[in-house]
Amino acid sequence: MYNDAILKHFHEPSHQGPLPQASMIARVGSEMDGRILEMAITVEQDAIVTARFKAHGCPATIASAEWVATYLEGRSLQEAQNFQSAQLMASLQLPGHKHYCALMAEDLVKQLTTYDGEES
Amino acid sequence: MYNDAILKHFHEPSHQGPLPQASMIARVGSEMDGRILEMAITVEQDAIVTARFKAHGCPATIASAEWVATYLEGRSLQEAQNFQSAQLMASLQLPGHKHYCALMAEDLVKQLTTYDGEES
Amino acid sequence: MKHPIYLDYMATTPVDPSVAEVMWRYLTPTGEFGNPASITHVYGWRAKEAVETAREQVAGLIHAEPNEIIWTSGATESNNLAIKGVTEFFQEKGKHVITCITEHKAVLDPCRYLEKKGYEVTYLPVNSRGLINLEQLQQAIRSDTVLISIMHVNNEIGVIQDIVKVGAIAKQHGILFHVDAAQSVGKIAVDVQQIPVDLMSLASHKVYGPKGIGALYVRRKPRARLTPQIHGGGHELGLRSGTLATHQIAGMGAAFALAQSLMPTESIRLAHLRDLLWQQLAELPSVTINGSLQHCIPGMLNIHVHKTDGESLITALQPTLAISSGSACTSAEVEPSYVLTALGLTGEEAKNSLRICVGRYTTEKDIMTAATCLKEKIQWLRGMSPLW
Amino acid sequence: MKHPIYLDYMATTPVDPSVAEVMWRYLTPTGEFGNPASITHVYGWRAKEAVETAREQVAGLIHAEPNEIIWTSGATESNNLAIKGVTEFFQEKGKHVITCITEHKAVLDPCRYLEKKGYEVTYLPVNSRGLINLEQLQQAIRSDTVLISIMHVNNEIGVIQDIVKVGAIAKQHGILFHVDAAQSVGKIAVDVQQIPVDLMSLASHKVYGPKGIGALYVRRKPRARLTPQIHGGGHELGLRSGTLATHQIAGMGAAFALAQSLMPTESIRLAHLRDLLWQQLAELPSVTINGSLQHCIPGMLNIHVHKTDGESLITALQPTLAISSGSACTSAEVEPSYVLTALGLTGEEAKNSLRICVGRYTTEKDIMTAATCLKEKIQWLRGMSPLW
Ligand SMILES: Cc1ncc(COP(=O)(O)O)c(C=O)c1O
Ligand SMILES: Cc1ncc(COP(=O)(O)O)c(C=O)c1O
Repeated sequence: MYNDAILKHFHEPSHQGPLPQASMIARVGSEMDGRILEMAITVEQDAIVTARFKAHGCPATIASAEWVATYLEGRSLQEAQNFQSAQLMASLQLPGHKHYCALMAEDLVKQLTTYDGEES
Repeated sequence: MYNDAILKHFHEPSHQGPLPQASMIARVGSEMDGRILEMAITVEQDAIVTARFKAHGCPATIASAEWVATYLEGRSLQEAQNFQSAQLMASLQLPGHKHYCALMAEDLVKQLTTYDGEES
Repeated sequence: MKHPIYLDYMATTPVDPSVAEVMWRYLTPTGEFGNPASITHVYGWRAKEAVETAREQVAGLIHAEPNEIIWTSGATESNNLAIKGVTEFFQEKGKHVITCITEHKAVLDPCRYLEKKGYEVTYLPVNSRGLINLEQLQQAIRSDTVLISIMHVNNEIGVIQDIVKVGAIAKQHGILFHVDAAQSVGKIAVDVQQIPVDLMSLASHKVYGPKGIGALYVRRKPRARLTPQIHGGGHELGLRSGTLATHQIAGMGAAFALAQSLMPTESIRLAHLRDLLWQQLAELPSVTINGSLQHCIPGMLNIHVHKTDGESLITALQPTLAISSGSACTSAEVEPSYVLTALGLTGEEAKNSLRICVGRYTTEKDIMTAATCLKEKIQWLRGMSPLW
Repeated sequence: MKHPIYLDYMATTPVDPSVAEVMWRYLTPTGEFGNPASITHVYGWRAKEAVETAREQVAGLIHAEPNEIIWTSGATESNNLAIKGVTEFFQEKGKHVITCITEHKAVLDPCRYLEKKGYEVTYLPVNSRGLINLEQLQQAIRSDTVLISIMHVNNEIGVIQDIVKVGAIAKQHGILFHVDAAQSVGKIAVDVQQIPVDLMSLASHKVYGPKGIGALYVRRKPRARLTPQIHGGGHELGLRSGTLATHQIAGMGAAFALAQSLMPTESIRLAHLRDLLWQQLAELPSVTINGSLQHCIPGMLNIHVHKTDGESLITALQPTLAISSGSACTSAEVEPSYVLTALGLTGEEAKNSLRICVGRYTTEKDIMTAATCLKEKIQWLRGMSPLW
């Protein structure tokens, strides 16, 4: 039984789906683990304009994906780089056994915002 | 939970009490046993006119006393001598663990009807 | 047949109508009928909520923490779980148990079972008032004693043991202390903060809750350790498996909450009714009290009607009064009560005794009817007895 | 919150309103609230009558004799009593037990407990349809085998074991045979005259009766011997002590009688509803059945929704449908079902499975709503999944 914050993000996500014009795409998790988070963003002048996720996993995973996508949109890459899992844990009040969702999200955002010289 | 026959005889006996003019009195059982049956009768011309009992014991004991008193009244001593516990068992439908009441009653009637030369 | 006046509240109590209403909510298709272990839907969540509310209510009545309450199917199972669970857990430590000769069968029979398995059990005697002797308890304690089990209130004579003192002795020796409180909780104040008790058996159907549900209080600090006796799924912190019966638990909770709020007034009222009845019966010659009113819970009266057959008296009373000669039993034949003989009565005297207990639905008018009827039937039986 | 459509009838069922009415009669001060063990008054007699009527009703459904029915607090306790009771009674004869890997925890946990006490337990595997292999059973039998315990119907996949054949093998070797029939009785025909079974666990709350009551069938001819596990007063022929919960027992009796009369029509209706649902779901790609409809009780459907997280699916369905991913459980974390992994599914596949069970109050309209919702949510989740 999840809390309302998680449930709301899970039941009514608005950032799911493909993003054909993506500037960057990152992915964490695996099918074996039972959870995958994929995030695609478009970036204009160092600012994230659009974020779209694909997710497979538990409701907290999907809610986290939605939360992160919302979080990313409108932020600069630098700002986003400072994202920490604790913010997500607090905002969605993730229960202890779901903290891994936030850690996955942190990994994901790191991947996205740590420009490695090549656009993916 | 006793059957109706026993309960009727127990709840509404009409032959209890003393019999001042008794021709004969008999008694079986003891306080230690937890049951005593006492029967007094008046006899006229070899016929039992009145029978009155005193009883201490379980409902089946008291019901048996009442039944026997009713049985005795109006019978000749000879007839009464033939009384057998089975009659009482059948009539009151005494359950197995209450058969001893009928056996006591048989003893009692034997004592009463076996004239020993002296009136008590 | 119009029902007689019920004066057998120690055997069982009716479910309070308000409690029955609570139970009803958790039964039918339109109610909260879910399995409290169903974690994936609202039916399960609501049932679980009800269970936890009830746990708070039951804990509340004895001043325990909710997580110290383990649901069982009744005080019989609670006693079994406590006695067999503790002895099994501590089997390496020792195989000696101390209890009392006037305990309920639900304590004595598990003890007999332990004896068959090589345990030794000391059965403390009681005095004529039904109380154990604390010095004898002290003396009975051995280095291999693992459990002391003493009931709080006796179910036949209502006597209250001094479990605070018993608990202190147990604690002093580091021995676990179990109390069968089936007949005390809800009737007199019970506070596990004040009583050094480790395990306490609770019954619902003696406190106007449903039959078939009970609980075992298991102290957390210091933690009382015991081996579960029913396995399968690990419900109740692993101590008692099996689907939780929501309506039963909710009923027990509601009944305990109600008992808590009514106790101050009810205990006075019931003591008054009992005293009123005794006042009337004391007018008869050779009627005496078994046990002692001084150490007795309110509402309870066990009398010895001298030289007057108990079964006949009960049967004579049947159309008017529902009472018993001792504990509710399972056999057809009337056995003399081992509790009464332990007080020093002979078998015959025990058989000529009545247990009369008033309760929540007993009125003063009932008591007057009962007194009249009792006096009348005692006199009637004595009138036809050769002993009088 | 309006309650979702209940499709978790294997976890528990609501009490049929007519059964709840019966229960109500044995609760309040104006009802027959007596203790069935109170032999001295009409309150007790009426309660006892109700208990014996219910015993006939429960016996009737499985074609047993009333004196072969022992009341317990539920199938968990029945399983414990059977398994621990038989092994304790025959401890001198041998210490080997045979059961099956997909049994309910209420069988497996007592077996684990036995293992700790020095017993050996053989856990038979099952094939992909959930069925045990009778040859493997034959081979598992040893000279010191004292008990075979095989469930009739599995609580997660609904598969029906051939207990007639298992019983024949047990009989041939003179080994006692226990069946956990919690999920079969009342749903499919069970006749102990036809099944060579010695002990059978029965549950009330899977058959529209109350939770917290159950029974153990104990064959009389030839007599199945076992040691009681709850002591105290010698109720139930000495096999199970404790005050009988009249309303619970009367409820179970009424529920069983009702199940008997409804079974012919209900089993057809439920099979139809299940088939209807499956027909709809089969339209989706990569949705498969766990177990086999061929060996399944009516009303039951366990599906594997490939590459689609089970917990998310259940959560997405929550506002509309109440279903579960397996058996009702006691922990917060979703564990993959050991029943499904025993069929050969991986942990992930097991987690992506749903147990859907229709029941007495499910309508065809409910099924249409359920099918639509299931299809929609599966597609929605797959739509946002990187795996699709
Ligand atoms: C097959 C099976 N056995 C035993 C049980 C346990 O029975 P109860 O719920 O009565 O404790 C259940 C259900 O929970 C079950 O499905
Ligand atoms: C003191 C005492 N202990 C235990 C029990 C047994 O409890 P239950 O009736 O819940 O089985 C009773 C009553 O029957 C009792 O009076």
